[in-house]
Amino acid sequence: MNNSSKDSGILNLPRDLIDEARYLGKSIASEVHNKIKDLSTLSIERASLRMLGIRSANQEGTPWVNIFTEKCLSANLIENGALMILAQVCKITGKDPQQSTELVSEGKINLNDLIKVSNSEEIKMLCNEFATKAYENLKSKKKERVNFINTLSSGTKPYLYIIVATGNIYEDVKQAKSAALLGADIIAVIRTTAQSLLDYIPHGVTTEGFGGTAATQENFAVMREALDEVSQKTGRYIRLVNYCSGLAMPEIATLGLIEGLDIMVNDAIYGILFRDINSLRTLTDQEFSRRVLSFGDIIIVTGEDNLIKTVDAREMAHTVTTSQIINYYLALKSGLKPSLIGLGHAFEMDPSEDDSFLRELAQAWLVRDLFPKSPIKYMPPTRYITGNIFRAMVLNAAFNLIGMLTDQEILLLGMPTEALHTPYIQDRFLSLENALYFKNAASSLSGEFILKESSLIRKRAIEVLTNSVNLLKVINERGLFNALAEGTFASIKRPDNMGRGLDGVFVKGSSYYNPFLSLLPDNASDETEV
Amino acid sequence: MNNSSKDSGILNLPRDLIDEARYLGKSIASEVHNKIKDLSTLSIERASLRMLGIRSANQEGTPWVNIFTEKCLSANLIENGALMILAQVCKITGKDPQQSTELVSEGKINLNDLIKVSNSEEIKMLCNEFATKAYENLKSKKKERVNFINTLSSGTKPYLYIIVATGNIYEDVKQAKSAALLGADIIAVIRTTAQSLLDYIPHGVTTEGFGGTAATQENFAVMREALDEVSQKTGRYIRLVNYCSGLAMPEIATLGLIEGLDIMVNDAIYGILFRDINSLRTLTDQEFSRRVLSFGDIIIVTGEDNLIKTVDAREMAHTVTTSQIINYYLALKSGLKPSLIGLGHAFEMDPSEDDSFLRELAQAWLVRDLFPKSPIKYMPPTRYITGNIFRAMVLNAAFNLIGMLTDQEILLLGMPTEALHTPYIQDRFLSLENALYFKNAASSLSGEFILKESSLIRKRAIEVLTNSVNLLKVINERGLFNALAEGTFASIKRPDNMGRGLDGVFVKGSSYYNPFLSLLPDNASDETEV
Amino acid sequence: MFIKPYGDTLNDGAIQISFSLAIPLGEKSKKVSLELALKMGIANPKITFSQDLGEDFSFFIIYGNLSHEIDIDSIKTTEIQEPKIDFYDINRLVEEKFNRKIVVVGATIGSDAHTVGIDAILSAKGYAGDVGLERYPVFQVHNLGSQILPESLLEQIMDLQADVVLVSQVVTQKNIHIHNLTQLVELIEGAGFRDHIILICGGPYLNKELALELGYDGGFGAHSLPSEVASFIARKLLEKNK
Amino acid sequence: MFIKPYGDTLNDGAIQISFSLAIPLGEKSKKVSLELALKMGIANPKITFSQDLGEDFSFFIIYGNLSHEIDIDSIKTTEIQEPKIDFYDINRLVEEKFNRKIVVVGATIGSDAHTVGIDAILSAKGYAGDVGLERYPVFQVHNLGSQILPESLLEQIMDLQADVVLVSQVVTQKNIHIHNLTQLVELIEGAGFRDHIILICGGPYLNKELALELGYDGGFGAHSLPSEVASFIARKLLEKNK
Ligand code: B12
Ligand code: B12
Ligand SMILES: Cc1ncc(COP(=O)(O)O)c(C=O)c1O
Ligand SMILES: Cc1ncc(COP(=O)(O)O)c(C=O)c1O
Repeated sequence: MNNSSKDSGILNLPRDLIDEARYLGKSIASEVHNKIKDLSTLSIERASLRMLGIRSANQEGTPWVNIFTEKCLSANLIENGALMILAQVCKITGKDPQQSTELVSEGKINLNDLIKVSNSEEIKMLCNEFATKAYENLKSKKKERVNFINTLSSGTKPYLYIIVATGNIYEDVKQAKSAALLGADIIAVIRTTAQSLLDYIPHGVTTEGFGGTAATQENFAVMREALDEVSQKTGRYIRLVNYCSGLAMPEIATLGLIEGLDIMVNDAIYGILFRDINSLRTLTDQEFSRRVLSFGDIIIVTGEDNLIKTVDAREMAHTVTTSQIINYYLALKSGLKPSLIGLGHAFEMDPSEDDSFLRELAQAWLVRDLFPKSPIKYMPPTRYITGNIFRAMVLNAAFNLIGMLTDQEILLLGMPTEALHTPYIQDRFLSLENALYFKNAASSLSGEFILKESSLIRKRAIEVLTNSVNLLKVINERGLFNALAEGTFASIKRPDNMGRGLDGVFVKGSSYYNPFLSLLPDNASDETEV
Repeated sequence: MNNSSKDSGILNLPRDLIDEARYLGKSIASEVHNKIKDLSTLSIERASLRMLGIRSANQEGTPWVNIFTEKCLSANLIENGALMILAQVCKITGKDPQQSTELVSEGKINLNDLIKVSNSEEIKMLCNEFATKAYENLKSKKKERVNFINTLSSGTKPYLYIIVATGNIYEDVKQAKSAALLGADIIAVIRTTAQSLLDYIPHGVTTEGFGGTAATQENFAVMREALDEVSQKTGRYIRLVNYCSGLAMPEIATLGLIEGLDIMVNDAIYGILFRDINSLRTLTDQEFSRRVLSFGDIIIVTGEDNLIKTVDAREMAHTVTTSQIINYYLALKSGLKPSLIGLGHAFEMDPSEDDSFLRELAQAWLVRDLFPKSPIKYMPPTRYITGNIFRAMVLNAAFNLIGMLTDQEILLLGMPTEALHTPYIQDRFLSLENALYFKNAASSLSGEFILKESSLIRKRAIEVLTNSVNLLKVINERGLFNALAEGTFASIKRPDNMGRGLDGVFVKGSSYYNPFLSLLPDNASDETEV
Repeated sequence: MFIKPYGDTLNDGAIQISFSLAIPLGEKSKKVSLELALKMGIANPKITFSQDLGEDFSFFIIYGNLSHEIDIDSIKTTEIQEPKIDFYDINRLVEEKFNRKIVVVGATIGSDAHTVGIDAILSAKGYAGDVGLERYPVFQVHNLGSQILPESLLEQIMDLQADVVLVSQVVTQKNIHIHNLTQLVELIEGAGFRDHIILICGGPYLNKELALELGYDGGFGAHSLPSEVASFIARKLLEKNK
Repeated sequence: MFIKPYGDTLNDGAIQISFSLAIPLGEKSKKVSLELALKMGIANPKITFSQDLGEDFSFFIIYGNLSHEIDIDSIKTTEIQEPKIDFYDINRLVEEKFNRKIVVVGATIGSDAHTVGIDAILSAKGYAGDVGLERYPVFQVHNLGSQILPESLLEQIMDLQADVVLVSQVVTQKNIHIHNLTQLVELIEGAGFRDHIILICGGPYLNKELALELGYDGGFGAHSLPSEVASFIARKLLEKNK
């Protein structure tokens, strides 16, 4: 597809404005990094255990990794890092990590009976052994996966992204396969409401959910297998998405890695604003998560769409741009290449406003021009969709057209019944047919035009970016944590000493050791500036 | 609205190509004119009688004007012109035109008893008297009308054009008023099928029609009154449209004039191709009709959309352009100002074809750039609309968006149920809502862009115009009548010695006289070249 | 097995309806619309959208769960279609049997001016990449175009000694197509010509069942392919006076 | 007077329906869809569109003419709404009667994270140009936000000595909203606090009838305006212990 934004950018934005935005974004990101670099969390420790391949749960369905880390905590051993404790246990018992975890969890071994772990080289060696083995293991599994994927076509851009959310994984499978056969490229399984709030990963295959289906390792596997099957049927590789956010964010990342997910919706700011999750906790979790995802070459997509659905999308457009810039540099710091950073934005301005279509165009082009190397996830109108399903088809058509004209890479398709219920099977067909018309009939559209210097679209884009830069300045001065505390976004105030999961945050002890911190990639350079 | 095509034209077409097209169009039009200038038809004679205000019909519903002209014909008097005969009768009987027409028609007076009319100055004087009186009469009625219209807003462009076609004029009235309240600017009452084939105007208010409602003077009046009423209610002037084509074309023109219609669908070529009406007959009729319409400042819209629905719209796009150019110069010759020439075109390419959206854009811009001073009537997708009403909403959205982007003046709105039935009342609401979204949300869109020199859209437009010029050359060589005989359009062959209504054509006698031929305007200049 | 509509759970009965009422939008019309939904067997109907249309009309979109169900085992489907005869076999077999060209006459009758449909079947170009009857060597096609009155079609049938007659009807308002098609059959029978020809009608709102009812040998609906029509004709010809 | 849907002629019964079936597209599923339409009382149903959705699902759009009709005279509409009390009267009258601020507590309960709706009612900005309760001098508003468990809401109600409690529920899948709203009422009644407060719920899929059923004083659905809610509260307050 002819990509008009790969070069100087169709909006041809003032260079100095862009540079300033980038400079501020970087500076804000590194300040965050400094604040969290000495911290770890229970979820990071659990994730590290899961990286070793530890899984499953006790009778009550409480995952072993949760019980184990809790015991480390109550034994005041956690600051050494869960892996160091586990290694110790393995050494003493001679059992493998999974068995050792279960022994401790079942109370067959009492951690306090163990001498407090000095950061003995010997234990570290054992940790490294476990970690490297697991790491290589995952690497080769990843290779197999890539080989499989390479036997299939990867489809054409923009990729059509469709959600399933029946609450029942088996029902989800039917709906997902149907969608894939009808032209979907990406299937996202929406989570049951508020899974973000669970400080663990539910266990097993599930068939009961509200507004979505539980994100479990077993459900991931079921859907992955189903999609691989239809991929082979259609010859087109069908990508799988789930949410990597909330209190269990790092663990979900490891499951995404293990179960071969392709894209994960990952955004600490969403958790902070809409789930009242503590900012230190989730930004620390996010750092680790993103390093895991970058190891797995899993694309992240961010949640600015949630923000824009909450505030006045016209007045507050610049807060979205601001959040994207911060998210982008935080992601780079965590080792994600620009090509793995899928920034989210959405068509959410009041459609009844004069020239709103032009402002949507401005916003869509702005994101493309700011992040030319990144796959952007463009989301459809939802907030102003009503029960008038015919009108919804029209607004979604406008959205699809803008997606083609501004050359978006991932189009999340809007549903005619958006205002009513999670999608019925025919809703997906109608939405895919809508998008496929534009994808095909307007495939070369993005390369046809030049924007007039004086165009309203360009004016609007510059206005938004200018406001964003001003906001970035404030955030840079105060620091992101204070900014969040002061209600910078959606005027929701989230001080870093409140919110869910703070108790799961701890300062790494001097003897803290976690081999994955060195194994996992970090700090990618921003190709956009090469 | 910012009109990007008023200046040099967004396509910036090669000047010489445009000039050649214009030259050929003019030359073809004047050749046609030479062939018909000595001809008149029974329908022109009837129309002239109606211009005098003669109306109504006998018991069997046969209009007086038909019986009268038939008698003139069988008495071999017609070549003098019906008005000369009528004047004679009036003189002898001392009765007024209406009474005299009825007397003759009822056989109370036998035309053969009259001395054959010499072109006596005295009778001519009487003709002039009648004609001028009628003419002045119509003129002042027109003035009143304009004064009324000026008390109302004339709405904003593009004007939204909606059809009603229940078959029952009273049902039509409800549907028309509802549409006007919901945002329609223009109401077209579709005719009952094949009224084109009637060599007379049906009489009276009618409630039974197939696929449309009979076009009668009485139905015109009913709808006009209803629309004036709703115009006052909304403060927006609602325009009324009907069809001025077929065997009774000139009479319908006079009725449109008398009953205050604003726009008439008027196209001899439609009649020739799709109704098998004789080419000499209907082109002669059209000349007179257009002079009547131009006197009434009634906008014509042409029927190229019918052509494009019949042939392959992609391959044959240039035949549409060709027909528009010919229609344009024929219209100028008949005294219509460019601002009254509403050329028709349509979004009818196969939507499943790659980049079809770009080709539709090219076609839409081409029409605007070729006829910058003319109100273009852009018609929606119909042929590829299926019973999938949701998809129809999407294709109509694409059409509406192109309408805004290319700055069309009249948008005929597509219906979700196009493939099923003439519109239901809710179909109009959904279509208006669709169009109003784009009209409002994209109101400034047409001024935002410049087309790249190398754009596919521009290439396509030039390709179509080039093919059109080549076709115009052929037609210019052979003459339009031969071209039609040889199947130039839709490969339908229509020789000028065949087809319906040929028997109604006659050569004007040396003593032929019709004062309206001098009263009515003719030969407007093409402002586009000023 | 009993089956209901499906939205996202087996037999949830999920269904959507829309219609207008000749009453202005208000509490009354809303209640009427819900009452209608209930009478249709829609459980817990919800008005998801309503709009006043002016002139005392209102429009409603309703979702709900249908309580009606169908025993799919009770649904009989007609015997599987005979296999399609392909282009070459059609020409070969018919040629063999008749060793002459088969005269095919086609027209859109009455005041109906729609020719795209009949042309799609007859003209060489055909429809959706499927070539038309003119391309079949064994058929000699006469496409009379549109607006042919039944009377004049009958004349042509006799003059041309037609073997096959194809009639198109697209306009169906006030059942004008039924009227036209019936009139044609009667004329042909009246002329004692019915048994000499294969009489087929087609159009977007026609189908086999209706065609047989009206006394035609076959009927074809929306999106028919010329090759289907050709195959049907060939089969009829081959069955004929055997 | 009996009334049916209207398409373009009085009582023509014109109606559109659409739904999916868990059977692949074919003659069988088409027949099933038509059978369903007939059971719904739709005369001469026509499938205007059908699509195979894969995985043994099919989708249908059907038009037809509904034979059911409703006697509109039999439809009773509830007594006309009491007139709305405006901004100034609300503040004046309530102030006069209580001469203190009225404590309003609002929240979205359960795991529901949707706040835009409750914010539209409470926040100063309001909804569609209609100012929110925070702007009314007489109301002291506490907006607790979303995901408040019924238990903790009850605590807050007692701590803040609430006069009015506004609860939002937007997620309705598996009737989770019914469950949450019922649980809340029970807790409040259990605490013997029910009579002390005016308890109101709202959300896109709620309405007055349902709210009363669930034991609430009032319920508001999609597109409610803050001024309507304020007026309703004021009336209840003024009626109270008179
Ligand atoms: C193109 C078109 C026109 C063109 C016709 C051009 C031409 N040369 O044919 C023009 C613009 C002239 C036209 C005019 C009118 N039209 Co028209 N037209 C259409 C349109 C948009 C497409 C029809 C079409 O070409 N489809 C493509 C062809 C290939 O499909 P098809 O006809 O179904 O044919 C296929 C099958 O049915 C079958 N088939 C068809 N005939 C036959 C015959 C045989 C023997 C066989 C075996 C098979 C067969 O095979 C074909 C290939 O699969 C339809 C709406 C729509 N989207 O369907 C309205 C439509 C058919 N028209 C309609 C009307 C009312 C008219 C008018 C009468 C309106 C008016 N009052 O002016 C006029 C007048 C014409 C007249 N007197 O009939 C209505 C009919 C409503 C109804 N159900 O009665 C429709 C549905 C539009 C609408 N919603 O109002 N029309
Ligand atoms: C915005 C939005 C979100 C935002 C919420 C942002 C925020 N801060 O509120 C975000 C992105 C976070 C979100 C998330 C989810 N959402 Co959501 N969301 C929507 C959306 C698009 C618009 C809702 C909205 O803001 N409407 C505008 C407001 C003003 O209207 P309103 O809520 O109806 O409120 C009015 C009236 O109802 C009334 N009112 C409402 N509450 C109250 C209370 C009182 C006391 C009174 C008097 C009146 C009143 O007054 C208001 C003004 O008139 C709807 C779809 C839609 N178009 O409706 C889906 C929708 C509501 N969401 C849905 C779902 C399933 C979710 C998720 C659970 C999906 C998931 N699994 O991730 C998540 C998770 C959140 C959760 N756990 O609840 C579904 C609910 C399906 C159902 N019927 O159960 C919907 C319908 C989308 C869909 N089709 O799937 N969502
Ligand atoms: C970034 C992000 N995380 C998570 C979720 C949903 O997960 P939950 O409902 O568990 O918060 C969403 C929903 O849109 C989201 O955008
Ligand atoms: C130019 C023109 N004249 C007339 C008609 C319809 O009139 P009739 O059906 O009487 O031919 C149409 C229909 O589209 C038309 O485009």
